[in-house]
Amino acid sequence: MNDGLKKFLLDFYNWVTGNGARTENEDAMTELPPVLPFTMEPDKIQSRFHEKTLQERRKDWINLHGLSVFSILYRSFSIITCVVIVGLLLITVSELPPFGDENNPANNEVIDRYIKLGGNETGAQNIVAGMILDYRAFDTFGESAVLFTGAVSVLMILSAARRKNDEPKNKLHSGFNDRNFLKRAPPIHELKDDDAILRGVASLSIPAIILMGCVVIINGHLTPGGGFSGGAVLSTALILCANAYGFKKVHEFFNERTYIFSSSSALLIYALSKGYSFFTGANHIESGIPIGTIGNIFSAGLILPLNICVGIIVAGTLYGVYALFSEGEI
Amino acid sequence: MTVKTLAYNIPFISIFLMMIAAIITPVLPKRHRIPEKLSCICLFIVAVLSGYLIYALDTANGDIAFNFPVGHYPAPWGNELRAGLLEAVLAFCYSIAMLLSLTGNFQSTAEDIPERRRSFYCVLMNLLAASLLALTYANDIFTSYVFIEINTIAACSIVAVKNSASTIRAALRYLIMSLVGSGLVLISICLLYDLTGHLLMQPMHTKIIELVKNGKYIFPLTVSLALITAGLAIKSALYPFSFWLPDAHGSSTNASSAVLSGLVLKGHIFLIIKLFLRVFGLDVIEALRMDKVIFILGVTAMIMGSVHALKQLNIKRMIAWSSVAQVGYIFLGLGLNSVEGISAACLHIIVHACVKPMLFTSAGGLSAAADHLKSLHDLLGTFYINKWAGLGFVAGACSMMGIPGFAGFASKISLTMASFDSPLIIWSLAALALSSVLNALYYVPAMIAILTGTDEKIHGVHEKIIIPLSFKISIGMFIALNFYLGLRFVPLLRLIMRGVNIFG
Amino acid sequence: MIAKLLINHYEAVAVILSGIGLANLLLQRNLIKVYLFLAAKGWVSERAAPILLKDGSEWVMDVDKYVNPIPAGLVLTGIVVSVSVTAFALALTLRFYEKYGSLNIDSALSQMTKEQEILEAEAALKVDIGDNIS
Amino acid sequence: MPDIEISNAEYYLLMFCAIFLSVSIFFCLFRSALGPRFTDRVIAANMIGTKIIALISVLSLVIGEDYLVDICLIYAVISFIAVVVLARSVISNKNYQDELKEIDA
Repeated sequence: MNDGLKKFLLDFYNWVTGNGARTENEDAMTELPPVLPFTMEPDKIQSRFHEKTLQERRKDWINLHGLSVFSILYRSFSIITCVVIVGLLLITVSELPPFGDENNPANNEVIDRYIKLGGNETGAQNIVAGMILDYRAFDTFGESAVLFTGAVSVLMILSAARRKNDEPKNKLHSGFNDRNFLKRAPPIHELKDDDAILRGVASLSIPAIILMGCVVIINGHLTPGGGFSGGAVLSTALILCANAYGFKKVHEFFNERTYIFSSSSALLIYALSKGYSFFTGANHIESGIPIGTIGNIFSAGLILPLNICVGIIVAGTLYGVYALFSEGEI
Repeated sequence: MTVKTLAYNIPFISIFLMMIAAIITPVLPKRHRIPEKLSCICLFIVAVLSGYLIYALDTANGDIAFNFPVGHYPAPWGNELRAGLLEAVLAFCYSIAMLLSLTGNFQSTAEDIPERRRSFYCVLMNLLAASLLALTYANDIFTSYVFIEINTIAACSIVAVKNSASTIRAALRYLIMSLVGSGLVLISICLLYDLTGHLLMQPMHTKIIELVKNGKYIFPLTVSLALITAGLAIKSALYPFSFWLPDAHGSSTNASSAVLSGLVLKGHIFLIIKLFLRVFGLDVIEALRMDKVIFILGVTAMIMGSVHALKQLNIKRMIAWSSVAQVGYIFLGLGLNSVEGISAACLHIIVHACVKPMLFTSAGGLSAAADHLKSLHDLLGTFYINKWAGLGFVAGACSMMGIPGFAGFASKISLTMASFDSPLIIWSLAALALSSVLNALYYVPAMIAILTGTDEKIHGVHEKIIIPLSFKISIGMFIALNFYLGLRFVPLLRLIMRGVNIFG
Repeated sequence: MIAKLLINHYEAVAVILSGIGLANLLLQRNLIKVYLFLAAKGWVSERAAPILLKDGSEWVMDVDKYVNPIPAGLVLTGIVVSVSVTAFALALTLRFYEKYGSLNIDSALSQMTKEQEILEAEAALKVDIGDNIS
Repeated sequence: MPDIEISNAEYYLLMFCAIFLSVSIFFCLFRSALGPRFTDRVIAANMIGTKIIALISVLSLVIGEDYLVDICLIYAVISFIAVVVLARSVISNKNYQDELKEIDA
């Protein structure tokens, strides 16, 4: 059935049930619209004048009070659940091993090795970096994949949505779902006023921020920080740039294509290099990746390049999410 | 090393292959449906590899399972994967079912999802497959958590991909419920780490046994077990927590419904099994009385899921509620707390993972034949329009009812056999019987509805719809799998039992 | 018990905060507020494992000098996970708002029932017309 | 980092500063929650950021760890950008409302 016919039928139905567009001189209309034989069967009309059956009363009652009763029940139920869970957890916490005690079960041989041999085995001065990117690197790989999944989902849900021709055409009901209630504010880059103070501050601070981000990323294996934190700092530089100069400016060097390409290739490099390391490790093959001396920039084997890859992914993703939310596209 | 080198590396390779496929999909060209083909090829490779792994483990001397250290460091320090017969069988089944549900819904995916989104959709499907495989093989509780999160986000977004109001709402509800679930899982993982000082499963197990023997920290252990089970139960739609499921599975596109209902729920259930067998051990579970709770919830789910399904007129929602009932069967098997019970539960996981995607795929085919209407009233006589879909639906319905010769019979009979050794025999037999009757009560009318048609439908006075070859192949494979599982389930059950015995 | 709670006061506070987060998740009808508390919860529940990281710059490899690094790694993972989940949830909410014109699930629920009625009515109309024409 | 020895008196002074800052952060929080105008909220949020930076610096002196100063820098950047973004979005919304009014009028 084509769209025109569907619309006609819908209008027709609305007109019949009285929900359609009103005519201007409605009060003057005395004649009732004819009751069409196929929309209201005669016995159904008669049944309206009968006393309501129990089922009908139940339905009416639910229509009237259902939502409020449901919400009261739901509220009380969830309060009870939360109180019970918190109580249980409080009792649990009081029975846990005491905080900060040296004899806790958590202080065992695992931590011993991480701390005693971590420096020599991974070459990283920062034990946490050594742990997350070498000992337990598979978790961290999964974590980057979570970020990637989130970015892809947000991109899928938001970016393609504004295009009209994306809606499926052959669906019967798609016309109903397209109600666009939201009146969006215009995108920020369309602002007319041009903010001199902000631009001045931005032109001074963006290089500093980028430098800071790079330092945090590159020193990830030496000092606290690393790919995730440094990437977040880099993304703030991008966001500031977008706010001061408009999204169009950022678009010139960073758009959806570059974003997808850079994060995919960074993640691919990450996956391949880590995959090589996993593979050689599990099969007891010498991997041949030098560890270097602790404390140098070029040390700790794969941790430095992995941190750089993670930094690229995080910077792109966080900026991308911001741009998607404020602009609808990267 | 008793296994050959290739087999030894298979768990890692299969997870990694799906990951890399997901990573490179966004940069691939979108035309000619290259992303989807890539997914299918990768899934096929994973299936072949898993088949080889089953063969290698089956023919190796003795019952073996091996640990695969991910990285250079051995067990308590680095991450680990662990593969045995059970994991290999499940991985094989997941990849086959996912491959078939992707190929079977090739056309409906193209109709529902615009081209721009389809490449992202494939990324999410690949990530979903990778996370399922990782949940199957992971031997580390925190790795499992990370992959649960990947699974959650990917699952919610493949619900929302259709971009209609109802799917968005369903995805939101699904997201909120599964976030509650993963919050509980996370709290419980923190507690467990605090109590044992390990994140890997086997060292954790020894520590827990020690704690229980000494009578220390019993209450925190119980609470963390309860929380992690509750969290995973929410995610796997055990009955009282399953109200998000019909919306999410009923309104999304067919491929998503098939994968979500058939596989994603199973990933979390398998994690519960792993937790029970490997982390806590059956004795501890029995001592903490968790098995009874699981049993009662399972029985409730079996009955209430069917009762809800009886009320549905929308065919996809009906099948979705039937999933709730089938999840109940799995938890019933778990609640028997014996090797036989858990083997039967695993068999049911496999059976359901093969049958439910078939039901969703054929329901999609049938509703496409009825001009995309989904109410049973509109599906009258659609069997004669799309015979392949009709056959698939009939086979799936027969299987769900447990008619001998079909796949569902296999798991039902093995659940029955398993419950003979249990003290709960009367309850479990009664529940099985009642649930089978209820299943029949809603699947038979649906079958009758699609088989009774008006004359013009039977004699072909309707517009011909072209059934794509991929749909035929997929349904044919599904039906063949169905019969294979129904007729030759004994060797499979034996294989699973061997797997469960060496699982801990 | 109170004394024990005081010893573990970090965990106790974390648990109470996560309880508040959970309550808000279940109670709030306004989706945005739900997510705010959710993000807090994800972060706080990680804190249930004690951390106070000290990465000394000397090469002393002595257990006493450092605090357990594993929880730090877990927190990092937890933060990244909660960031991506929150972003995804917000994206869904945005679409939800575009479809329903409200952030409130309740009013969206009534909206939904109306919509369903329209759909059903339309379907019935279609069937009726089809019967009549044939 | 060369360990800075702090005397007892300095320690108490720093702790007093920390407590004072925390209390005043609470007041700012109230203002940012109650604030009738948007500018009140933004300024309060900005002040919270500034005070937290001061708090972290005090903490870094008390604990004797220099990496906390790096965190200060990053925090400063983030709070600055947060305020800029908030202000921008409000301005664009206001312009939009004005346009709507013009169209209506």
